[in-house]
Amino acid sequence: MGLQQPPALVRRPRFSFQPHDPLRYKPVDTLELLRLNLLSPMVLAFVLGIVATLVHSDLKFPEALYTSLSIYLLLSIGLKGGAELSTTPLTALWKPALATLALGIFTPVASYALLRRWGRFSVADAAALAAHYGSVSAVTFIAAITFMQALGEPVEGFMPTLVAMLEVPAIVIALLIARRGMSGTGSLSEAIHEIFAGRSILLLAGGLFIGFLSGKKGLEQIAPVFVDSFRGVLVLFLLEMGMVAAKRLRDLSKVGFFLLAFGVVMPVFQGMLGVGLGSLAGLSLGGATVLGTMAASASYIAAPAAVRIALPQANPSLYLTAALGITFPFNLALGIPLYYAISRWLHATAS
Amino acid sequence: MGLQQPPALVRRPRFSFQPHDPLRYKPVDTLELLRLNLLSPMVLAFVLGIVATLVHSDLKFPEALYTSLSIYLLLSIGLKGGAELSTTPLTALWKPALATLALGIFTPVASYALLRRWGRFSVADAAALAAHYGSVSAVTFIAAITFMQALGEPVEGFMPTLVAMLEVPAIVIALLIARRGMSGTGSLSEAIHEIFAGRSILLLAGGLFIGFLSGKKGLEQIAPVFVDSFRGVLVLFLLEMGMVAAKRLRDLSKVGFFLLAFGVVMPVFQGMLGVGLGSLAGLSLGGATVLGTMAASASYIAAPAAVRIALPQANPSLYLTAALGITFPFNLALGIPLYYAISRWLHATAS
Amino acid sequence: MGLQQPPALVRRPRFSFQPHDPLRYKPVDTLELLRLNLLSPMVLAFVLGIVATLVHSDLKFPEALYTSLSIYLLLSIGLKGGAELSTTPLTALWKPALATLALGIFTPVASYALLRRWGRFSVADAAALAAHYGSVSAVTFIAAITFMQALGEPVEGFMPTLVAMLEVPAIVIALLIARRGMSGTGSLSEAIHEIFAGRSILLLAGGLFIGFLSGKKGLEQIAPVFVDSFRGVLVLFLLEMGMVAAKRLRDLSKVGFFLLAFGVVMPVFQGMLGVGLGSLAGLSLGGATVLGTMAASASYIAAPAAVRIALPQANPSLYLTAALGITFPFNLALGIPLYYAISRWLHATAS
Amino acid sequence: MDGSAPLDMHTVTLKLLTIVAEAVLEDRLIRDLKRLGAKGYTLTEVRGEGSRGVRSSEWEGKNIRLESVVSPLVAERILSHLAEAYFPHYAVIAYLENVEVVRGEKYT
Amino acid sequence: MDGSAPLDMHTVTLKLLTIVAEAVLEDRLIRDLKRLGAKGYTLTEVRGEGSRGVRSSEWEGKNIRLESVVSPLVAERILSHLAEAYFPHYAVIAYLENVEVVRGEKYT
Amino acid sequence: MDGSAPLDMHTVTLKLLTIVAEAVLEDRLIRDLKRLGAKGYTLTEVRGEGSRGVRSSEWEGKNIRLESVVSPLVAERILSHLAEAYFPHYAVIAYLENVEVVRGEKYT
Ligand SMILES: Nc1ncnc2c1ncn2[C@@H]1O[C@H](COP(=O)(O)O)[C@@H](O)[C@H]1O
Ligand SMILES: Nc1ncnc2c1ncn2[C@@H]1O[C@H](COP(=O)(O)O)[C@@H](O)[C@H]1O
Ligand SMILES: Nc1ncnc2c1ncn2[C@@H]1O[C@H](COP(=O)(O)O)[C@@H](O)[C@H]1O
Ligand code: NA
Ligand code: NA
Ligand code: NA
Repeated sequence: MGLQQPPALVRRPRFSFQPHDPLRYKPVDTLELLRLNLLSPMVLAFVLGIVATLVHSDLKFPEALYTSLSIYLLLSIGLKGGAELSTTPLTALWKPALATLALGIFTPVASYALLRRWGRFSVADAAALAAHYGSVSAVTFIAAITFMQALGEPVEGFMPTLVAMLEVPAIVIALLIARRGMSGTGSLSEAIHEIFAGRSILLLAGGLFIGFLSGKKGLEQIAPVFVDSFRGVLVLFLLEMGMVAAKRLRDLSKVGFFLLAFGVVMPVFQGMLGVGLGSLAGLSLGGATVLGTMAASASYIAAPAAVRIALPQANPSLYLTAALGITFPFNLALGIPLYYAISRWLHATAS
Repeated sequence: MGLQQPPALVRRPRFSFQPHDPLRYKPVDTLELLRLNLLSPMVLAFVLGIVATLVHSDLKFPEALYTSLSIYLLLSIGLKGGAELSTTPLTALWKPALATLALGIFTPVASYALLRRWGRFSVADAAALAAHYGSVSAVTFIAAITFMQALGEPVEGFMPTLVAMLEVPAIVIALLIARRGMSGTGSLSEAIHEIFAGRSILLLAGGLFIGFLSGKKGLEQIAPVFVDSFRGVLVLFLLEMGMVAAKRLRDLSKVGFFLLAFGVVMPVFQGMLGVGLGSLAGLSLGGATVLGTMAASASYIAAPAAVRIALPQANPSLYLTAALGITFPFNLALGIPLYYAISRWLHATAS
Repeated sequence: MGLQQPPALVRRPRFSFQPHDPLRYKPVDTLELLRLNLLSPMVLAFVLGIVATLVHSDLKFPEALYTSLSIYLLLSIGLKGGAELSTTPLTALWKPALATLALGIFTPVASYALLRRWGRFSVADAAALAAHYGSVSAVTFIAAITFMQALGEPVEGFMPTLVAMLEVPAIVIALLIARRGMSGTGSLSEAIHEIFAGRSILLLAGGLFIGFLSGKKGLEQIAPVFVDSFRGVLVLFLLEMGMVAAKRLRDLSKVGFFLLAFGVVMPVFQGMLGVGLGSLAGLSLGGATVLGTMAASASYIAAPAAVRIALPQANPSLYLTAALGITFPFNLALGIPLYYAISRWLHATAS
Repeated sequence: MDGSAPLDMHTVTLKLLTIVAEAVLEDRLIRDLKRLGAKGYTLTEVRGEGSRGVRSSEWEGKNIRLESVVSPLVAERILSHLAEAYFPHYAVIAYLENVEVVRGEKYT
Repeated sequence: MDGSAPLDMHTVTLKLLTIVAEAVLEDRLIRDLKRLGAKGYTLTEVRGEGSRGVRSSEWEGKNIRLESVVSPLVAERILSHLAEAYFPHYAVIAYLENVEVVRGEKYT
Repeated sequence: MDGSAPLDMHTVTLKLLTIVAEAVLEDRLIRDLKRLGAKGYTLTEVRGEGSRGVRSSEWEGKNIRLESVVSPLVAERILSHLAEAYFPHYAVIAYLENVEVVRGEKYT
């Protein structure tokens, strides 16, 4: 770290999703994968957050800190993706983009049907849940990227573009379904503006744009903050997320068994679909894993804000508890390694 | 810092304004300079901030984040300057210091005369504007330093000292002019205390002091935070500045054409003056550029606070819109490369 | 950044309390030690904070920043200690743990007796002060660790464990003493919950746990944030602490001469005791210094919260001014080098 | 002097309308207030608990408190609108007090 | 129209109880409020100064302001409890106002 | 029981003075309040909008709300001072309410 630093070949490059991580090694079996994930500082920090809430600790993240960390994480992901994009042929993008759009259209419809038919939810509640599960959770995406990095598994640089593309359509579709099925809903146009101008899309897309225009040289200048510090900041953020998720767990009894099962089964189904479509679209092992995770994740930033405005009849306890209290921890702890295992299996049989 | 990084000679030393930046190369023409500046992550982040406001995004920096970033930036600049000063002969300082004082006395008087005579502003408004344009914007200064670093252009280590010296006199002079020309103004002594004990001077001077006393070895201990992370933090800060500046742009119609022109022409005039005086005082190419930028910049932290207290009759819309909405973006995007081009021309003809 | 990093002698390892600091050298005499401490950026930042308050500067840390920094510092200390613990034989721990418990029991009793007998304080005030001086200040501990690092003096990795162990007993004992000596006190159980679930213990213990489970490889992933940035963040934190301490100094006249003397003499006595017991328990020179500093320090996070709830009759001016305004600055500036000198003397005579 | 005695200084008696609502409604409520005749407002970020449970974080949804000094007529107009547009589905409470305002004409 | 005239809209007159207290009491005060019959509350983080000096930072101890719309009976019950349990040793101020509440039945 | 009925508990009726002003005035307003007889105050950081436009960020200038429980006499004294020293050039609004205060003697 000093001035006289010796030959630097081994240094992790700062701006790449294709990490040549010195820690990298490919674990062979799924149990080992799981252990690796569960004992990572990120997942452990999430567990600590849960514990903090369970023991009623007075530990509380200032809201300004939470907001600052999320601004940082979104911008950082965008910047790195953009810098990567600046050296990627854009022709590689269209197939995965189509796969993403397909996911964004199909999954909310499937969720809605399931929740109405078998779950007997009201139109408003079913549509609200469909919006959340069709959209994507940026933090889960980030966790997947980070896990791939820890495994030394290359991931396409344009993935953040896909996140921006997956975030919107499902919410719009779910809201449209709700309109058809009921009257007296809130303002759809306001809700759509809320999503497009929402900070998650703005920061992701803005970061992509800055990273793309200023290129790898530009990113290099700001790498100590936006690249090197990424995982450490993620640890802090997941500590907070643990506290939030644990608070949600208190409402678990209110949401009923069906939603509990839905919160675990639906991600697995959507995750498999995502891995499959991603692989078909030519994504690498790591890329397909990440797309699967994206499909499996439930939004809890963009969707709740839009749904609260456009569908005030829906009960926030239901969608927040399912997305934050059930699906997020599930994906973080078990889902991601599972989608990776599936992707590995797919890619092994394919080649 | 990168993968292909050669023997470590090229590593940017962490505590120096004389960067041996691996990215360094001297662009030959002014257009190239402009492109380099406009596509830097810092300027692009500023643009993203403007866009965020224009699309009415819900992205909002917590006030605590804004304050924290500005504390960091000011302290960091002070620390680096101080560590540099600890190995600089102080005799090099007096001529540039005189040049700075001359700027601090002449520019507010010139602005005031211009605004009264040709702009037909009231005494209070003219004096308020003169205070802002005579003083200095720390962030513009920081942007200039960063641009010089990106070009590999050495800058004297004592520049932050000059910032502290330029900040105060213009405000005091402008307030004194206003006193002479009107009655019923606020408390001058309170306003002066406001400036001296204001956080920008305190952090800059305090940082200089700490950096000077603890020296380069001291700075080395805290370099990962205060040196390596500097540009990344600046990107975050400029994102916020873009949002603030764009909000100001909404008042543009209210300020009138004269002030709009003043906000662009006056910086250029003061910038040329600063570059010229700086070069006469023996500053290097980079140093003269930075002094020019300082002269060209309009304060928007120290001056507004002092003016609001001592000159409540002045209309804040005028001075805030001019300083933040017009002059700051102009300097950031076009001014700094322009002053650099002027300085290069001056130094080329001189040698 | 990597494990297999080639000739690494010059690199400061990121996750160790046994620093091979490139800056390291062992000063020979105590004056030199003092100079080294007083001119470190950390102590100078503390001084700057005092100055900021004395000149009534408008510099103010947002509360969210203060809270964020303290979360970071506590978690970071825990993480590094935990990673270190993961390669330490736990048998080395029991003797120092016993010494720590002995300190946690003896020092509050001694303080209480002294304050009642000679200081003529009320039961409530004496017990409140005893709780503070018997417990430990995490920031003082961190300053001691950092000073040892700057000297290149190895420190045992399990020290944060001892901090968690020292924090609690003294507060409980002091509150029990108060119960015996008076009626109408607040809820003891609430106070005890307040300590155990308090964020300082939670973050320290949680960090230890994460660091231990994820090991040095885990820490390596988040080292840029939690290891490299540590001292820089500490500088920011101590700047804020200086402002807080200086505000306390305004109450100095109210606390009386006895408490003033107590705030300086008691730490020295407890510090010697801590160094002595630590050395007896087999701690290294650096470890004994740090344990001495811990014993010498007065809590100002955990203790005030617990005491305010369980002993509302006690006057907060007294204990806050003594702990924050007198003892903290004393330890930071003079105490730590003094305990180090004592420890060196002890270890020199022992060997 | 009785505590509730009128003041010598010239003040006008107006209504202080206080609305505590979930933060997601901020823009809409402000727009409505202005449209219905309020000349200004003061906004505070708050937390709270009521029939819809605790509201204190980003996800539970924080609350805002909007206060506006208005004429009785405007107060009534706003309250009717709130009752219709927000009470059914959103977490909202609203109440009025009488306040004596200096320069009261500014606010009617 | 007189500023203090009653409204056409159906409102109920209730008490708005405001408590400003040191932040360390937050959990306890909320527990007490609920136990004594309050149906909700709104909490603001504030600073202040009074007989116990300035209270504005982490260590001086910040203050909170708790506001609750309650029936007069509940108001009285809470005030008595405060006077007994907190006034002697803690920094607290409490006062009542009359407020006209829409949907007032919800809060009694 | 009528909502506005007096309480059994011993309370004193005093004035609650509320001032919302631009934050730059904080120190000066507090100094003035104390000088004119206020025994304490509670301060909240707020945002707002009025005749001088939106005030919500560092540069637009945030607002503060100062609340002080005072005797009618002191209230009047403070209002007169505000009207003279601040109303002409600064963004300020001020109003009074009647409040029933426990331990009211402390604040007069
Ligand atoms: N009785 C009350 N007194 C004061 N504030 C209340 C009361 N009830 C509700 N609130 C506030 O209004 C918000 C929404 O209330 P609710 O719709 O009942 O959940 C709560 O989060 C509180 O901030
Ligand atoms: N006269 C007052 N008006 C408004 N708030 C007050 C007043 N006196 C005290 N307070 C608030 O109540 C808190 C505790 O008051 P005290 O116990 O008198 O120190 C103070 O910190 C203020 O926030
Ligand atoms: N009618 C109103 N009701 C409540 N607060 C107001 C009102 N008018 C102004 N304010 C507050 O007082 C501040 C200054 O008002 P002004 O001087 O009219 O811009 C505003 O920023 C608001 O916070
Ligand atoms: Na999804
Ligand atoms: Na200038
Ligand atoms: Na101690």
